[in-house]
Amino acid sequence: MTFENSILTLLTWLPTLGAAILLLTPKGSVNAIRWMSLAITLVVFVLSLVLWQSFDASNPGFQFVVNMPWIGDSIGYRVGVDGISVLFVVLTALLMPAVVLASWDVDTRVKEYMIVFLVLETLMIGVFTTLDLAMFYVFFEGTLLPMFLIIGIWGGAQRIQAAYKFFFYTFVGSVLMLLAMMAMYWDAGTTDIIRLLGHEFPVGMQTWLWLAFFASLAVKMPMWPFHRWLPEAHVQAPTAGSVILAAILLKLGGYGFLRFSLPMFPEASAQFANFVFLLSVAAIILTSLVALVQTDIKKLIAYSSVAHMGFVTMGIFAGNALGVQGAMFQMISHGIVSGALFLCVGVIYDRMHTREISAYGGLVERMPQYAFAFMVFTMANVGLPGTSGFVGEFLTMIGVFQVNTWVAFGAAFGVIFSAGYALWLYRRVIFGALTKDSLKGILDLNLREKLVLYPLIVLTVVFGFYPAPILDTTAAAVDNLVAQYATANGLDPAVAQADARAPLEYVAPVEGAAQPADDHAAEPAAH
Amino acid sequence: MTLPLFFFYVFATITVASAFMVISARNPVHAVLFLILAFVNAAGLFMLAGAEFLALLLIVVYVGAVAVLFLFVVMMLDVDFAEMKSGLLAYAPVGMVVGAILFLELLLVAGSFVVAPDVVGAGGLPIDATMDNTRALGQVLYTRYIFLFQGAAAVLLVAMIGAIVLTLRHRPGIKRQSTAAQLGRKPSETVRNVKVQSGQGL
Amino acid sequence: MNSDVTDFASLAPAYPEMLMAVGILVLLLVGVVINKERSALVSWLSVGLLVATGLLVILQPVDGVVFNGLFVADSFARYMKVLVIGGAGLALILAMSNAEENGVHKFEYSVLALLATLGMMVMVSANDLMSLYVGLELQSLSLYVMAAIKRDDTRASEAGLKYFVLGALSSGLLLYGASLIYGFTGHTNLNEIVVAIANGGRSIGLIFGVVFLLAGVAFKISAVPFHMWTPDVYEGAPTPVTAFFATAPKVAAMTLMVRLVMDTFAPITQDWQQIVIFLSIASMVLAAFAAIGQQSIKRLIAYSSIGHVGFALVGLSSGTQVGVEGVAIYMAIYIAMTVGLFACVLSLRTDTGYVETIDELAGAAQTRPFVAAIMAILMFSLIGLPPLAGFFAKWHVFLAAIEANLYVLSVIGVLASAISAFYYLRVVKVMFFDAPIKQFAAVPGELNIIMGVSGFLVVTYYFTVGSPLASMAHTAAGSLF
Amino acid sequence: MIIQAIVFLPLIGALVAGLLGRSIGHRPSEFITTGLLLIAAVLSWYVFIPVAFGDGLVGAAGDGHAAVVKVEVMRWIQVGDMDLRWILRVDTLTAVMLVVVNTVSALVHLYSIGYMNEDPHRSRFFAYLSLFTFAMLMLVTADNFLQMFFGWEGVGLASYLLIGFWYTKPSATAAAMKAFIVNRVGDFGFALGIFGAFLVLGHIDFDGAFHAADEFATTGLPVIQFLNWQLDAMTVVCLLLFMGAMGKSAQFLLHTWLPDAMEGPTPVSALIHAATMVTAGVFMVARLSPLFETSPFALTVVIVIGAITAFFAATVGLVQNDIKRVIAYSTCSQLGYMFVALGVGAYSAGVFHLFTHAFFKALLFLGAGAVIHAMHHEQDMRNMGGLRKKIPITYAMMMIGTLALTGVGIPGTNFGFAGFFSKDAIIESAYAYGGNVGSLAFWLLVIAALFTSFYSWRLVHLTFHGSPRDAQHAGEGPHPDPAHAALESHDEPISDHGHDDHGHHGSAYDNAHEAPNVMLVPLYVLALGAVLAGVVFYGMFFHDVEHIEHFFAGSLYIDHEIIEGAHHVPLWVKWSASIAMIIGFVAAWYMYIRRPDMPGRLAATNPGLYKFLLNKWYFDELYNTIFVRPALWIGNAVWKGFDDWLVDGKITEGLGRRVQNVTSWVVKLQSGYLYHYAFAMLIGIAALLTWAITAGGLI
Amino acid sequence: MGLEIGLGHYLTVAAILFTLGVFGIFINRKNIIVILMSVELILLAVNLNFVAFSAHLNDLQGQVFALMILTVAAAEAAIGLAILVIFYRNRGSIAVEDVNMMKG
Repeated sequence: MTFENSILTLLTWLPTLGAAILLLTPKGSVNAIRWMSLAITLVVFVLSLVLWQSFDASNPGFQFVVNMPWIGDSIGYRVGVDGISVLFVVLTALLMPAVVLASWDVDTRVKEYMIVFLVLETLMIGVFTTLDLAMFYVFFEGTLLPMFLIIGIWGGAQRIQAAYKFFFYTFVGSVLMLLAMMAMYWDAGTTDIIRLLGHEFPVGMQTWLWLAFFASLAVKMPMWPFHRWLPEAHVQAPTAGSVILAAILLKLGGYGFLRFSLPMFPEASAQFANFVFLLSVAAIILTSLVALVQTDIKKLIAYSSVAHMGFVTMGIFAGNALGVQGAMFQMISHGIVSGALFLCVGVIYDRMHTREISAYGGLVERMPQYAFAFMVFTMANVGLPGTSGFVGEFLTMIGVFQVNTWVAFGAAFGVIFSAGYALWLYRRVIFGALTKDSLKGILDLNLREKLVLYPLIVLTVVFGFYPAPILDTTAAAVDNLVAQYATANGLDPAVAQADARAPLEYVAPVEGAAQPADDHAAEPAAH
Repeated sequence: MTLPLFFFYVFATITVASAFMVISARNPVHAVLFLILAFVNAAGLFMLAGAEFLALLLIVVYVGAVAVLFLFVVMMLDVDFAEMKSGLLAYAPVGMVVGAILFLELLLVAGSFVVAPDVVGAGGLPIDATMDNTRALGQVLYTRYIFLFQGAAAVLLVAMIGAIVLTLRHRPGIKRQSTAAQLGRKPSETVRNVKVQSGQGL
Repeated sequence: MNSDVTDFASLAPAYPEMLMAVGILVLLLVGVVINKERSALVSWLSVGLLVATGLLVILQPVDGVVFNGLFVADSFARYMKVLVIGGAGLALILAMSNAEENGVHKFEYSVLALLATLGMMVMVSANDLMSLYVGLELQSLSLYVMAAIKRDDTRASEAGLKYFVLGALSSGLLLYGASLIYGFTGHTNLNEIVVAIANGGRSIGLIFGVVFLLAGVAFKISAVPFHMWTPDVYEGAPTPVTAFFATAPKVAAMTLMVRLVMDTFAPITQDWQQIVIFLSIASMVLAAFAAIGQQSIKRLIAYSSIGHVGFALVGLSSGTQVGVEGVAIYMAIYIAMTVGLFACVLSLRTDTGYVETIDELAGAAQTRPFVAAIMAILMFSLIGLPPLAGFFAKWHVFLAAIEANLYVLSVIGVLASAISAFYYLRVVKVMFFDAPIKQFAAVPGELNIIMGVSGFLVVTYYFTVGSPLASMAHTAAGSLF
Repeated sequence: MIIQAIVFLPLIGALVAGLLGRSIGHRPSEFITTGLLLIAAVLSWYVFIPVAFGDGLVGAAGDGHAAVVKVEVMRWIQVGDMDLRWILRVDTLTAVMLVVVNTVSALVHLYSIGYMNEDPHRSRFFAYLSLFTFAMLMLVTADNFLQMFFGWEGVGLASYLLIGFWYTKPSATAAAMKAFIVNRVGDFGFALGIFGAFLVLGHIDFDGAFHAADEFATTGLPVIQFLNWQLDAMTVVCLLLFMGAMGKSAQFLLHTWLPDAMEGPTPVSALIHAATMVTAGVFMVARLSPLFETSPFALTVVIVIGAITAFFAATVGLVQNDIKRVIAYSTCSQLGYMFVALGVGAYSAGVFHLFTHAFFKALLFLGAGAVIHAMHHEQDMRNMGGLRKKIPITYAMMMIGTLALTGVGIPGTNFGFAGFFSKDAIIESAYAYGGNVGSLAFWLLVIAALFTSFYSWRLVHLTFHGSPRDAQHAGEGPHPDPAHAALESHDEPISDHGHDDHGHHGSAYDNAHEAPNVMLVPLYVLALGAVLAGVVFYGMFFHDVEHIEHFFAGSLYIDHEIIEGAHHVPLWVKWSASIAMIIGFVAAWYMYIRRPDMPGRLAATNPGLYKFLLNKWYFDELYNTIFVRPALWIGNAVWKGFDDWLVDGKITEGLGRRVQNVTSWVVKLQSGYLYHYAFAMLIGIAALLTWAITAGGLI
Repeated sequence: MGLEIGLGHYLTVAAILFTLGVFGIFINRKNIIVILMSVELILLAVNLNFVAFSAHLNDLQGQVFALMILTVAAAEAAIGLAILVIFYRNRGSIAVEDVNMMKG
């Protein structure tokens, strides 16, 4: 048991161990349960930082690998992280203490609550650390179980329908992916992801595999139009559930695309790229517009999540370093920002027990610190430069612009609409006169809430100005991935690395005369 | 037409006809009686096929025991036949069609029976023409098929246990014969000598 | 093949059955002799007998065909016998708590269960159509009686009656098939039938025989459309009896199914494959839909078991060794889950009796958290949600189907499992999301243990039994190829 | 270190005032931010003076001279070939902007100490101001597109925060939102422009991009597939970039936010919406002049849009009643001038106007602020009048500003206010550009100059001359549309921020008082600039080509022809602007002093035109109809129609219902009757038999 | 046996009996006993098949099988009737339509 081969196992299973300890703790000692959960999640977080610190970013391959086959070459205990997955582990570990803190006031079935969350943490980390196809599915799908309970037991009034919807959407998609994984196993003779990455699937087969994976991942992302479960799940879930859902669980989809669709089915990915672009742009534009007319805070943020995930899918399937890096960054950033936004909603929900936008207004009067925090996250959500939200959006768009200008053009509308709904929300909730009697006695952030939100503010801003810790970590792995993808599709890998000038055509210098078609180009500019 | 064939047709016709009556008779007692008739004629068919032991067994066991058991139960249950609903079901035509399909397919089998010549006589247990049927069966039943024999015994045991456990009732308040008590009685306990005065009574 | 049955040592492969048979007779005597009020003794002795037989099965030194080809002992049979015996033993233990109330307090119950188990063992080891039939009937007749054993209960007797009538019909179908196969191959011995089919090729009669025979077996595993008895019988029979029905007999019948199609009918794989696929799809789909409409827990479990048979048949449909492994693993996991499930059901008693409908489970998570947790775990496992055992069961069978390129079947299967999630989740929902309405009585200790073990195995399957089970299944399946 | 200090001192101030403001109190926050800004301003001049009057930029290390000084702060985004760093780039253009930004900002800070004296959230206000300054400095010191975009959006944010500073006022928060979103529309283009530039030029830093653009001279212009058209790449890129500039600089079509932005406190208007932020677009085009020069078509668009804006905003300015809105439209109009200058190739003239405009427009706004301050937050000019006597210093300052704005000066000489030099330079350049576009631009600008003069004097007359027309003195003032007037300008900030109450309305005039010194000092300084900026810097920006080239040292594209041409236009052209100015002045004098009843009558006789102008050509309504409402409608339709009805109701729940249907059907099959069960088995076996023999090919 | 009685004859008779038995089960609404008798008809058909095949194949196994079937069928009948009896005791009826407490 060296550090190398035990750190990931430890990270993955420590929360479950914690859950087991909690299981033995008397139900009544609520405070002990809370503190223990916090301690466990903090330890995991520290461990994740250690992992990140000792991660060699220049190595594009997997690190901290453990490989133990289980039955034949299927379903083995294989773990390892590369640049693409390591940050998700850190993100998960980062948000869990925040979630535990945010749940401090939960007083129904606290023990079960914490156990479920800790188990969920294991599953989430497991998804990112496992290097076995089948185990990936196990963790991926396993997250359904605790999340179903979280929504169903601790959720709002319509929780049951929401929980069901959440469950079925994701489950139906995933089972098809399961079949695809089996087909991959038979084709490659192993479920070892490392070996699968080196395996070339027949092109005809790739199409089907890709579609099956898409069925699952698109729902998980969620991509438009498979997103319908998300707003409801978010609205009904307790704060902590929403946070985890938005921050981590949605990323499973993106991670899946990066881990499987792109590298393992490159031809199919290229084939379907336009399809994904179409859905991504539809997500960005349409769900942004839908967000614009929401009356429920959580629903609005949920819809905005869908829109932001559109950037992720778009970036991933741009297939170049900019796009993929952008997508990676966008996912991490969205994890922090949307998580924080849901935490913010939780803060006022805890006080007022309503999520209706119209029930609020003028909060800045009584809650200036809250208003500040909310402003930072709103701006990050809008994608303001200097916040982490910007970097991802920018990179994905610039990446996709090189592949397809239509898509970038459509996606750029997101820049406008996101400002629309986010500021509208902010205006209605935070600004205005504090006239509602119910709000008169509302209190500003308490110490616990500050402890949760302030670090996230710092991260949001720091990663906006200095995204290098994230980008550097992912760079080698992404470059490798992109080069593979390009090679498989018969492109020059160098092009994919970013310098996309190669495909440009040149005309001989023509004096002055503008081409007639320019009028059309001017049209969008005129609006 | 040879005699066996004639008998075949007679037995077959009566079997089929009585089988039809079994399922169509309105009175269950009649049904049982027709069942007996069918069994007896089937035994004739068995006989024609050379399975003498089975033919007799059919009559002895089935007609003698099983059918009578049926009859017994029918009588015992004392069902009010007047209340029995009659008539075919609403979906009888569909049933007929399905039944007809099934029947036709079975006929197809009967018609298409072509056995490769090497199968005939190549079975696991060729019939020894020199030995009579009962003897032949008896020889294999306790040796070669001892396992089946024991298994069948177990089945019968189950039937026994089952019938008892399901139907045996110890009704309270019913007077039963107690042999031990009867045998253990002494005259002193039961017999009292009384001198009866004539013309007075007790 | 005329081995000398008087040579006791040569019968070594059949020792477990012999032990069982003798033990049953002894127990019958014990039961008759001792006071009937103390049937618990017989029950425990029965469990002991099962354990002993099970050990003998595991330790059985010799494989081989005995009784002139009527009986075969191979590793597949051994694996399945262990499952049968385990299921039967656990079902017997389940029957002990509140036996009186359930109507299973008579000592004959244990004896019948043992006889049924003996029948199943004969089925599992059957190597001849005749021994197959005898074993099947031994099992079936015992089960008919067991279904109706609570003889004063209207529903139990109705269950028994339905089971009996339909069972008799299915026996007729099976026999008709057996007669056709006999007629068209000239043999009743399975090994010789293979040879005859391989030499003689297909014919209508043979195929019809196969269809009838498989239909008869399909009835026993309650595959659609031969499943109709299942919900009614499961509901009507006393719960411990249902537990018994849902476990051991299914394994035995499934074994029969596997042995017949994989071994005996291997030369005509294409023909039976169609049938098995049909049965599989019909079972999965119909069960998924029908179960949604259920109120009674036992009916729900009935449909669930129908569905699971469908899933197991997915593995069988592939016609490969991997498929057989999948079936073997599936049945093992199915037994573990089902026994646990019945333990849960049996431990939820209110002052008015056993919980019958799903709605009565409301809020069980708060009043009986342990039972509810186990039940929820089992429900999730039955859905096939990772990381629980049920997922791995499905993994193995679908893996086989995919290998055999049965994509349509697989897709239908996984979609059916998604639909089936609907009703499993409802149980979880009622227990966890709804407010409690009833108080539950204390749970008997042995049920707690069974639930705990079942839950533990289901949760930790991947780490504990998964790998050894898979290798055992591998060995078992290997003996058929 | 100087450059870092210039850029980051405001940030420090912002952080201190913003994060610690509550604990250290308002007064220290004000002093710290203002003090830091003053230091930054001084340092800016320290950097600028050698550029303007010496040999050029003092190198980063303080030794030697350089055209460009770059200071790397840290890495930013590095992906693949893209290497973005935070680099502060200072060249002449930047130095000019540094001076403008920091000077005005420092003065506005100072002024705000007085103006915001009684606001309970002052430290927040100062934090925002400093934050804005920081963002603006980042914008002007940008070394790459993205850093510029950062500053671009940063000023947008600060603008949003400042406009919405009085958050309890619904109109303010609405205006803030509007400003941000309309700017975002521009940013939509800007962002795409950046993407395009990166694609076409392969570099995202300016030097690399310019270098690549230079290479087109030899390689030929690239063509890209944008949307479905095969287009000249540089035109596409420049037009997209210009769209960003249009948004930020409130050019025609994207101008709607600027007048509304006047809901913010007046110092904000002075700083952001007059002197600095709105000129970011101009700065951007100037900065990217090497790129724009590759696309004549894009430049033509710049000219046309600029000219239209100049004209359009001037027309609207004619009839506005809110003192700040008049100035706002004036700003809009002046920005149009600058763009015309850029478009015709006289970049230096555009920057020159930017430079001078900053002084006099800030002066005007601050003056207006002083008026508003004096009138207890009354902004409607119809309620003013005769203030000359009450607040003479303010009056004087406003006069200077007006003179500078209208461009008073003697053509052909070096006598004139700041605006005179820069505006004339632009008008002459436009004429020199020639062609249809040039003529159009020239005439529109001249007319706009006339209007400028008119509305500027109208403002002065209405505010300072004549007799008081506030509520107590009302009756004689023209109230062509009282209902509208009430709507327009009585959305007062609610009382807690200022010292006025509704009760004060009646005596606003009587209570009018001169602003405190802390507010007046900035006015003096700006007035100095408004008077002298033209005279002093004319040489560097426009006088002769060599001087210009030396001054800008390559930081701008310099079109020799156009500058030469501008200096050699016919005399009538040189006089045209001044004549227009005079006509405007006379008209204003006649209508507001001589015949004060005339505007009302004019409005009454031409109600259509009046309403058209008063309602700003109905742009808000138009946009509301064609953008906002459809967007909301689509949002609702997609939500209710697609998500809720189709996906949820029909598909998801529809599937659920289908499942229930199937279930009830299946459950009915399980009828409980033995014969049904047997029947099912029978059907099953019959089906299987049939299937087996047909599929098996046996019959 | 005489060759003139072909196997087909027997199989046909068996098929008719089988069909009648099957038909008797599901067409009958009156009486469960009749159903039990139908089962006996089916078994009779099977036995007929076995005997016929046995004769045709000149193989005794068929007869052994038939023997087993006879034995087991007797046991089955006994159990069936026992169940019927307790059902009658509980319900007071053996009408097929009354066997309908559980459904769905």
